[in-house]
Amino acid sequence: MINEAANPGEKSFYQVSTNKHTGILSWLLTVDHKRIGIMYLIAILSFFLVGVVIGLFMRWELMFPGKTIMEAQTYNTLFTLHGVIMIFLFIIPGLPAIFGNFFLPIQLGAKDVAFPRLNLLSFYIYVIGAILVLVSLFLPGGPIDTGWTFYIPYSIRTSTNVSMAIFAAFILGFSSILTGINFVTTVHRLRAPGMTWFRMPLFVWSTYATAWIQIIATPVIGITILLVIIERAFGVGIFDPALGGDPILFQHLFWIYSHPAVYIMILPAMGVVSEIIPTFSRRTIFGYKQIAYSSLAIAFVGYLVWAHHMFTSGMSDTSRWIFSLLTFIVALPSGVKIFNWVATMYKGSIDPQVPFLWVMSFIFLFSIGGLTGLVVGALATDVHLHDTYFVVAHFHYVMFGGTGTIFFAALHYWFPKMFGKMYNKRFAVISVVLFFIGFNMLYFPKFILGYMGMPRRYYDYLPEFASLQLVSTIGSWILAGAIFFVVGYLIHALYKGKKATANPWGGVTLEWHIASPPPMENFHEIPTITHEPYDFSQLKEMKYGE
Amino acid sequence: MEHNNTEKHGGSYTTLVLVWIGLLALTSITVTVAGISLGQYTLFVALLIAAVKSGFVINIFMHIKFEEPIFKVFIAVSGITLFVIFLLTFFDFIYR
Amino acid sequence: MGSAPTIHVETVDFVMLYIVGISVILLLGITVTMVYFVFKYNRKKGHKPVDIHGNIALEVIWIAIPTLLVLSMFYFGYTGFMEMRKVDKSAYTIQATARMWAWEFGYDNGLRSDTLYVPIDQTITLKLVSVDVNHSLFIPAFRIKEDVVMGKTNYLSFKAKETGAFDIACAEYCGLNHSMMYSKVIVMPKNEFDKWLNSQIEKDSLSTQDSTKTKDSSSIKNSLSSKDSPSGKN
Amino acid sequence: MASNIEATISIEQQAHRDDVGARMGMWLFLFTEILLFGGMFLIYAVYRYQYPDQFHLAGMELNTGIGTLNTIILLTSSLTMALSIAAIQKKNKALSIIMLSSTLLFALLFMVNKFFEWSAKISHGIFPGSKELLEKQNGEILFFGLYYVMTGLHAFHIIIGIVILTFMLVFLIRNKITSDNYVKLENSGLYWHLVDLIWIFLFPLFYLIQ
Ligand code: HEA
Ligand code: HEA
Ligand code: CUA
Ligand SMILES: [Cu+2]
Repeated sequence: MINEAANPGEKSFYQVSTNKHTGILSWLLTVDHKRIGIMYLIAILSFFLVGVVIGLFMRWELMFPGKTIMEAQTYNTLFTLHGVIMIFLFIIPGLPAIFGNFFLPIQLGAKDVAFPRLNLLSFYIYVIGAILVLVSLFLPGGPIDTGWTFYIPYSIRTSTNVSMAIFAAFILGFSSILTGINFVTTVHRLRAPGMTWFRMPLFVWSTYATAWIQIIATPVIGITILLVIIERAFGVGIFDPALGGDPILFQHLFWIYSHPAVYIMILPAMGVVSEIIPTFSRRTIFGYKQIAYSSLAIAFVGYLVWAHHMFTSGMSDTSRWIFSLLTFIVALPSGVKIFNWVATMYKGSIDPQVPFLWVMSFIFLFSIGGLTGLVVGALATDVHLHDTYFVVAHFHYVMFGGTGTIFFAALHYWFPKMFGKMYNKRFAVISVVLFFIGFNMLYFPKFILGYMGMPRRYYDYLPEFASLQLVSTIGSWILAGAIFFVVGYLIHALYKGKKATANPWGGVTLEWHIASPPPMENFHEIPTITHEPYDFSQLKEMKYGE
Repeated sequence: MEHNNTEKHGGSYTTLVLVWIGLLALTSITVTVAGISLGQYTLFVALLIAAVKSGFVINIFMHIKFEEPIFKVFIAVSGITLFVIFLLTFFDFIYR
Repeated sequence: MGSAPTIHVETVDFVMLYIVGISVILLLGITVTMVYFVFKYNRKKGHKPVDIHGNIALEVIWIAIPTLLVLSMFYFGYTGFMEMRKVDKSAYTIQATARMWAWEFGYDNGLRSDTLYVPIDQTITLKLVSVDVNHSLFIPAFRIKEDVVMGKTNYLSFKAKETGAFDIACAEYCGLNHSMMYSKVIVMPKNEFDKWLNSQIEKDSLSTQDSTKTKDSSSIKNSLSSKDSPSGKN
Repeated sequence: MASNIEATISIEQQAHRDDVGARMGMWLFLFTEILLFGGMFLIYAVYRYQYPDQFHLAGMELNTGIGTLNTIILLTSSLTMALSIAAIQKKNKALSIIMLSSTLLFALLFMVNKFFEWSAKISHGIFPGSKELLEKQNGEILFFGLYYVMTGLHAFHIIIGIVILTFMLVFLIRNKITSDNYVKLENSGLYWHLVDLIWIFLFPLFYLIQ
């Protein structure tokens, strides 16, 4: 098949501008999906940095009972911002916007996404939304203090800058929608000849499923946010109980988006896992179709369970048990994936390189997160655990231990391809281990705290929780150290790293057939696909290794 | 990848005008029916007529009838999603 | 948390143990298998990889067995929950009013208190109302919780089996002093409760007397009175 | 810096044209609109279920005549829109321009009507936060809240539609839209029909509760 031997003198996309500009403008006005991906990477990483620093301050405050470094109001705004930044600015756009943009067209054998200019627009909308979040911090009234769920009626009573901050979330929604539209159309229209649906890499499948959630679910939060803003500005009665509105209806609408959104977060990550495991096991994925279909299944059944966030809200007992039942059913496709991944390692030829180590820690951490999801999915237990630290632990395990871990796995897997440089592998292994230890120290105690009855969003807590909170805070430092380390050696590798070859790991999906970093047009001519995505017999004809 | 970009699809002038007449007729029906009291069924009838009207608009004015089948799948998917959302929300309000 | 002040404690802890138990087994199974494969099929050992595209029987099994497992989890969660929600006709009703950031409990003889006094071995139904934003009445020791929503009356019922004082926390974020919206539920023998109920009619709340009775962890509760400053000492 | 940049390729020039893809993108966008309004219809449904009588009462205060008139106007504008596309397909540019202009005209007419309808309501003291409205029962407050928000958002879409269609008219006149490249016009048409579609549901739900 293609195997275009990367010709040495070829210009990479870094060296070729897509427009008449050079220098910084050739980036800011680019319509090239790879450059846009890199710009997203920079922007999203910066906001992630803000989010984690806030997280560290929160942990610092919670280190001891009573006031440690800040007032209650400050703490309340910090956890709100932490949630808003992590959810809307980091984890929802994270994988699709960075790695989806960069690799989805390449893996399909296309030269770009379907609507390149829309893609750039979506980037700028993201930036505008992010700036609005930051601006809202400094306006009179003070930063938003509602929690990232901005439940009614608190969010219409508080005098802080709610409208501005949630308007930012509204804007960010547009960015998400446009990316989704782009990806769905790309997958339908721009597959290379021979790239049938079942020859698509699984990362494409999961990004495709994600894109559908982005399109269908995001508008619901859009309208909800808009209504809250209108309600605050004009006193229109929509949700306000003082005017007859129903605060629980607000919660329904909020979670109709926000539950599917958790699958926006995890699905692309699952796609990356399905790429990394075959590559380092050097054998085809086990149960390709089952994994592909389960991505679609997760995307669609994700709409059936939102009210499991509302088991104690006072909705009808009937819908409580219906939603609990559905929640359990919906957990099954995720389980299927885990089993398939482990089975893929069976009789492989496993080379546990850095990306693979990240994936192993993902499987462990995400399983903990997912399985504790079952604990809170059961009615009797959720009544006790709802809105306690148990839930906080659950979602950090799935979001950070799941998607966050895979964010780093993807970065390490595709770093040589994206930047043409290789990082220091010994450092990388150390950082995985540190990450793993710090992570569990930071979040595992929260399960116990939650079970003991420590509610979330608490600025202060009873003395009996003190020792576990302290452990947790210390864990946050180890974790922070690990991440710092990663960022440090990656930046070092950008400047001083060894040159990477076209295919350092021996992967066979299309991106490994082209040079590192890829040329401007990805492919000189559109390839014709003749193999299944993880057919390692191709390796014989390919050059690989470092 | 060959797409016939200039393929003609869509109805003739007469079809379009006929559909329009149909839509106006349905509008007058729904207004008249609203005048008569049908009790519980008023809402149902009104929505039924609205659904028929939108069927016309989607199929003829919006050319879905002539579009590739995948478009119909898309519409079905988003329609079903919306329906499911309504249904599940009402499990709360009906059984309160 | 050894003791079981209400029957829900046993139910909830059982469901918890059941789900966590299965989870731990699955988690260990997955992790051990994964790590074992990494050693067994390590590239250094020079195995030739075998492409296995799938195995229908296996794939069916690992859908079917988890399905059964989760259905059983659902079932226990469901029955445990329904037991909490049974409304008992003979229940003694107390109105719990939440406001930013305090609780008030109203008894049917007009008595109001910021601490919840209840008789032992008597089903209590709390009628939950809020005068401002959402709150949530959470008694960790009883394993129960229900949101308090403005414009809607929710309920929560329980039957205490042990005397003593237990924390009431607010579990739904409600603003500045959300973390200090603590109170106590005090379970007392029936006759004592009756005495309390009747003797307290003239004076309304007398929380000073209560705080001597409560066990530890009262530091936060006391600091409730001074609005902004949390427990300064620790 | 610039020395190593020799080739500048314009992706846009290179990219092949894909009208089906463009329409697919448009349809995906329309789904987001449907879900957006779907959210509001859900709120409407819930409150109507909770306050059936008060919704009734409040609905009586709306003017069925204006509502019907606006329905007719919008349906007709949809027809002219579809005709405009059919005309350009049949290489009849003049007719296409005429039809598109009439669509714009109807759109403006709709807005004028809306303006009178709203000002009548406002002069009766019924608007969000007004004293008269707050004195009414909860269900009525909610009804009028939804009425303003939903028809307001719909009107906002009409305004956007007017802007888009104006651009299309200019494109059409300047031959940027031609009989073998009219997907822009088609997509604007899709948007316009969607606005009509939403009105088809708004109309019975607000103006026909009697
Ligand atoms: C990436 C994000 C993500 C993901 C993937 C999930 C996945 C799941 N979540 Fe989670 N969840 C959140 C993010 C996420 N969640 C967030 C952010 C919140 C809190 C929001 C807030 O209030 O602020 C939350 C809260 C939350 C609640 C509400 C708790 C409460 O507030 O009271 C519930 C309740 O049911 C729940 C359940 C689940 C379930 C059942 C899954 C399932 O999809 C998990 C499926 C995975 C597995 C089951 C593990 C792997 C499988 C195996 C090891 C095989 C064996 C499996 C079986 C036996 C089934 N989640
Ligand atoms: C992906 C999502 C995500 C991530 C990654 C994190 C990361 C962290 N979270 Fe997260 N958290 C949320 C999502 C997330 N959180 C959400 C949604 C909530 C709910 C909010 C609400 O209630 O409304 C929440 C709530 C929440 C609470 C509960 C607050 C409360 O209820 O009172 C706590 C408490 O400890 C906490 C702690 C932390 C810490 C210490 C980190 C730390 O980030 C982890 C340690 C630090 C690092 C990993 C990085 C250090 C690295 C650097 C300094 C350099 C990096 C530089 C570059 C990348 C360029 N978070
Ligand atoms: Cu009251 Cu939190
Ligand atoms: Cu959820």
